[in-house]
Amino acid sequence: MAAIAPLAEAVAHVVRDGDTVAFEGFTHLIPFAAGHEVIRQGRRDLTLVRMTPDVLYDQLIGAGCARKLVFSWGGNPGVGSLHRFRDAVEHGWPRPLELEEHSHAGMANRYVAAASGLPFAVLRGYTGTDLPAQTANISSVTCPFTGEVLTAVAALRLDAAVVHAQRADRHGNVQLWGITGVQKEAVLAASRSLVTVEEVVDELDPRPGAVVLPSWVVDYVSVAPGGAHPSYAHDYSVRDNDFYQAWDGISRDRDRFAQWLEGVA
Amino acid sequence: MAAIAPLAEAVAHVVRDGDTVAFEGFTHLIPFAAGHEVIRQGRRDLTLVRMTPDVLYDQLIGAGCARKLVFSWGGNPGVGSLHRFRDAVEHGWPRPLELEEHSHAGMANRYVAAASGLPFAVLRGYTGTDLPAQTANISSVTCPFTGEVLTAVAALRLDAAVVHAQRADRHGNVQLWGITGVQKEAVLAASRSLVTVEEVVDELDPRPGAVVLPSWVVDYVSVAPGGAHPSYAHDYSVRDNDFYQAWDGISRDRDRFAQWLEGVA
Amino acid sequence: MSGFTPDEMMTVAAARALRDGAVCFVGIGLPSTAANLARRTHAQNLVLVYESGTIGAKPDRLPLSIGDGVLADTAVSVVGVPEIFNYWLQPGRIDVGFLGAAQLDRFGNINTTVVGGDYHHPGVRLPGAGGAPEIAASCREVVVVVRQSRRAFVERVDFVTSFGFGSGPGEREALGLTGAGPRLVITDLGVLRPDPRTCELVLTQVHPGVDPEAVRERTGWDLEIADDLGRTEPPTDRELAVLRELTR
Amino acid sequence: MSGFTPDEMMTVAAARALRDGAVCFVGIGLPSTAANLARRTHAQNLVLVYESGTIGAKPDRLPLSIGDGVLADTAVSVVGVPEIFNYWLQPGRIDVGFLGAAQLDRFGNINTTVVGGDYHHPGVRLPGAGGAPEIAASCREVVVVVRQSRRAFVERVDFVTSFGFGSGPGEREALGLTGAGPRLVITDLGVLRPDPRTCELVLTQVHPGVDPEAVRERTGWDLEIADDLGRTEPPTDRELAVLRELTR
Repeated sequence: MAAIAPLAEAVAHVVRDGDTVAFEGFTHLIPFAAGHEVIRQGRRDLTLVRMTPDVLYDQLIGAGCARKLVFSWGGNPGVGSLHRFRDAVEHGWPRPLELEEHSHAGMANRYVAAASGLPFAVLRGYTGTDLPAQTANISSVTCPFTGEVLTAVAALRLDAAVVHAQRADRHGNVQLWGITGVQKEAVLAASRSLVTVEEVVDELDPRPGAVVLPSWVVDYVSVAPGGAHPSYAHDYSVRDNDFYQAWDGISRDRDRFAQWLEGVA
Repeated sequence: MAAIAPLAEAVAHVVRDGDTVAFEGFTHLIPFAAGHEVIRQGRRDLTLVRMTPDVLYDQLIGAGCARKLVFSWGGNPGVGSLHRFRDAVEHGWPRPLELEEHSHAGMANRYVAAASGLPFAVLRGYTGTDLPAQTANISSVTCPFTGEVLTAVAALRLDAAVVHAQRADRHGNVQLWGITGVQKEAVLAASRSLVTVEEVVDELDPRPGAVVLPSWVVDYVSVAPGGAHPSYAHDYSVRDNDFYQAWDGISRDRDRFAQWLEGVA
Repeated sequence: MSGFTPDEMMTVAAARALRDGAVCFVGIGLPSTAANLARRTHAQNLVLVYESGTIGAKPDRLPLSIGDGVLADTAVSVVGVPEIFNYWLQPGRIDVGFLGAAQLDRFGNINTTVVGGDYHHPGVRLPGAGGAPEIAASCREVVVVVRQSRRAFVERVDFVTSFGFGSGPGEREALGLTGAGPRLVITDLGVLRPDPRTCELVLTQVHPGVDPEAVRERTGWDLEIADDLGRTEPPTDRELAVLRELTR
Repeated sequence: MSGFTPDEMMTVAAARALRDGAVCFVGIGLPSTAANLARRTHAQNLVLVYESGTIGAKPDRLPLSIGDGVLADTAVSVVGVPEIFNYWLQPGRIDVGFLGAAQLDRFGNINTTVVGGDYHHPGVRLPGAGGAPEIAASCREVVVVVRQSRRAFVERVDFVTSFGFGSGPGEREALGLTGAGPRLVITDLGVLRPDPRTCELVLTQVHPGVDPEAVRERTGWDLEIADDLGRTEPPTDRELAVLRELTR
């Protein structure tokens, strides 16, 4: 049964120094509020995991929370580069960032394997690319029926998963809809989980396209209205594209970034 | 793009003698009308595939359409045995029925592999049971990362898939909801597909829990109101439990079955 | 207290085996009746998961099939069949798996495939495996509900559809199975539990009015009776009333 | 006809490459603009699939990100990210994959990972693979849209993020790739196509007013020019009007 708790308390329980942690979301429902709380609590040595690390990950990396990034596409969607990410990779600032890099199909299947309690997943992927040479978590497997050689990726088990959703009920059942990404898989792949929500309601009336996470696979629910800003929560808010544009300028410059960081703490 | 065509025409195009064909559904949305049309058209040598072959499969087997059954649970849900199925297996009447038998988890993953364009799927399944000894389509595979040995099942490619759904739009996009089973996987695993629907509507307004099959992965849509009877179509009809009870008596006796069969033709 | 039937006692005993808050993978028939009885009596927060893909269903009447519409209408979440097995059952998220059996042997192995003859020429062809092999493998523990008879309780099942303890201790572990296997076998006469050392099913409890020797007579192997044999509390008025309301 | 920019010509040329009724896997940016232009002009039944899980989206404005809410609101179906790759892209159900590139080489290989230095100490760290490696592998054919420059059009990419033709003929087949690979490379100057014998990209078409020699100058290898070099029809009034309405 999920506990409904204040954000600071929930983050303190769920995200610990050295954790492998995903703040998942595919442009939609990015858990910014929870990520900022992680920055405030000064977490260190995190292995950050996400298919599409975007501005939130730029912030966590710039704030020095991360030791390693496991990802498949790291950019500011529709804008360009992540400058804090690039500064960490290209110049080791504020600290070096180890990378483990995949394709979306590979990452998605790694989550699926972990959510399924399997040590690996099979796909047709990475063929002919230089990606497998850079990580031990891509290998091959032979079909026992046809002899065909396919790609295998290692399951991506998480210590912690943090996602944002539209709503929870008072029992801690969570409901999200719109573009639902890999949030379910991330939560099911994690030992500990936190879902921030726009609101807690008496009853989760059914919504088209909704994914529901039963309370018994979620550890904490925290109410954080607008907690996905500058990302959005379908039917609750719209994406603040201006902020994503503005981030390009803020993040290009270490001083301007430091100033922004002060505003978070 | 799916063609919207009369049932007899669509069945003639989609289901051919010797085909490996699934009429899928998990108690809900069983495509009885389409199955009866297959009986009327006198199809022979079918390899019938389904996780839960029930009364419709008893009818197809009793009518002599099937050469082989690939399945994981064959019974009259909530009632008891399938007597035509048992008569075929135990006494070869009206013709012998070859069996290939799996667990639900194995069958579901075989469909998933086929829908995913993979030759096999990995699962934790069948362990310690006598099932793997009876089919070549269960094997093992070693995780290239951990060395753990897991179960592998061969992809279940279909020549044809037939399912029933609540609605389609005029473009042939199909929408079904309630218990959605493995219908999507069956259609995606098949070279040819037919969906019978309760009705064709102008617009598929979104429904909670709905699975939508885009028109471009469906070959034929046929309007068959009540086409799931005695099964049901969520929000359109209720399950005719009395018929399932009555089937026990009809199917126990070859003559009574023959009489029933005359009513179909 | 009015009288009750052996089947009612069996269902009540099965319901009592479910603790409040547990997540239970339920088959249709007796397991479903017992789980729904538990949810209406001592275990209001019992989570029912059906293999048709309904998670957290709260049916207001007994579903008549595994795919009854009332399960989808009242569920917290409805998912596809591949997902229910891969994301929910397989990783060991389910506390209790509830199974029936056509044959059950002294080591808790279950047969629902064929009886008599050989596999290709069976005396009786049963429905087959369904979800049972993986329920038996992956749930934290398994409860079997089955009427006691010499035909059902056999020395060795004709076909292992679902693995219990194989031929004895250590086999589950050797096969890499993470679930504990059958913890309880609840019948219309009493309750059997595996001996922790031998893994053999032992009669540990009899229902009211049942002679332990009668249980041995309806068991196809030399059934051991526990020294501290317990006696099941009869159904309470409330249990019976709720059960009869459910099944009428 | 009013004037048009090279980028407008590129987008119009890319839109024209999409036949009506095709199923197209679309990335954000130029590919999305081109696909939405096509859907509003000659290809009203073009099916747009975005890697965020939206199938058959019909956005009434240009989505600003791959996960824009307008995609979910207007889609025929919204599925999870694992499903979009496993059930829809991987089995070869997609006709056309639309890709961009930071670097592209003479054999159509694409780099969106690192430029300069080595992998661990790159000169420039790019966003990475995203969905591109499997789009390049599994779509029936691939269209690349990229501005032409010596920096982008290189002899050999620094890192193969997405496989084109490797080092030449036969390599895709040897790797078991079922898709045909890059069929068209559309730039702001013209169109390149792989030579069917050598798999090397050849300039087959220039946009209005473009000197083929200027294309060679903005290519980092010794670009071959087709004997029967074509010339792109300029954008029609309608194409330009729709494009400008889309992007304003």
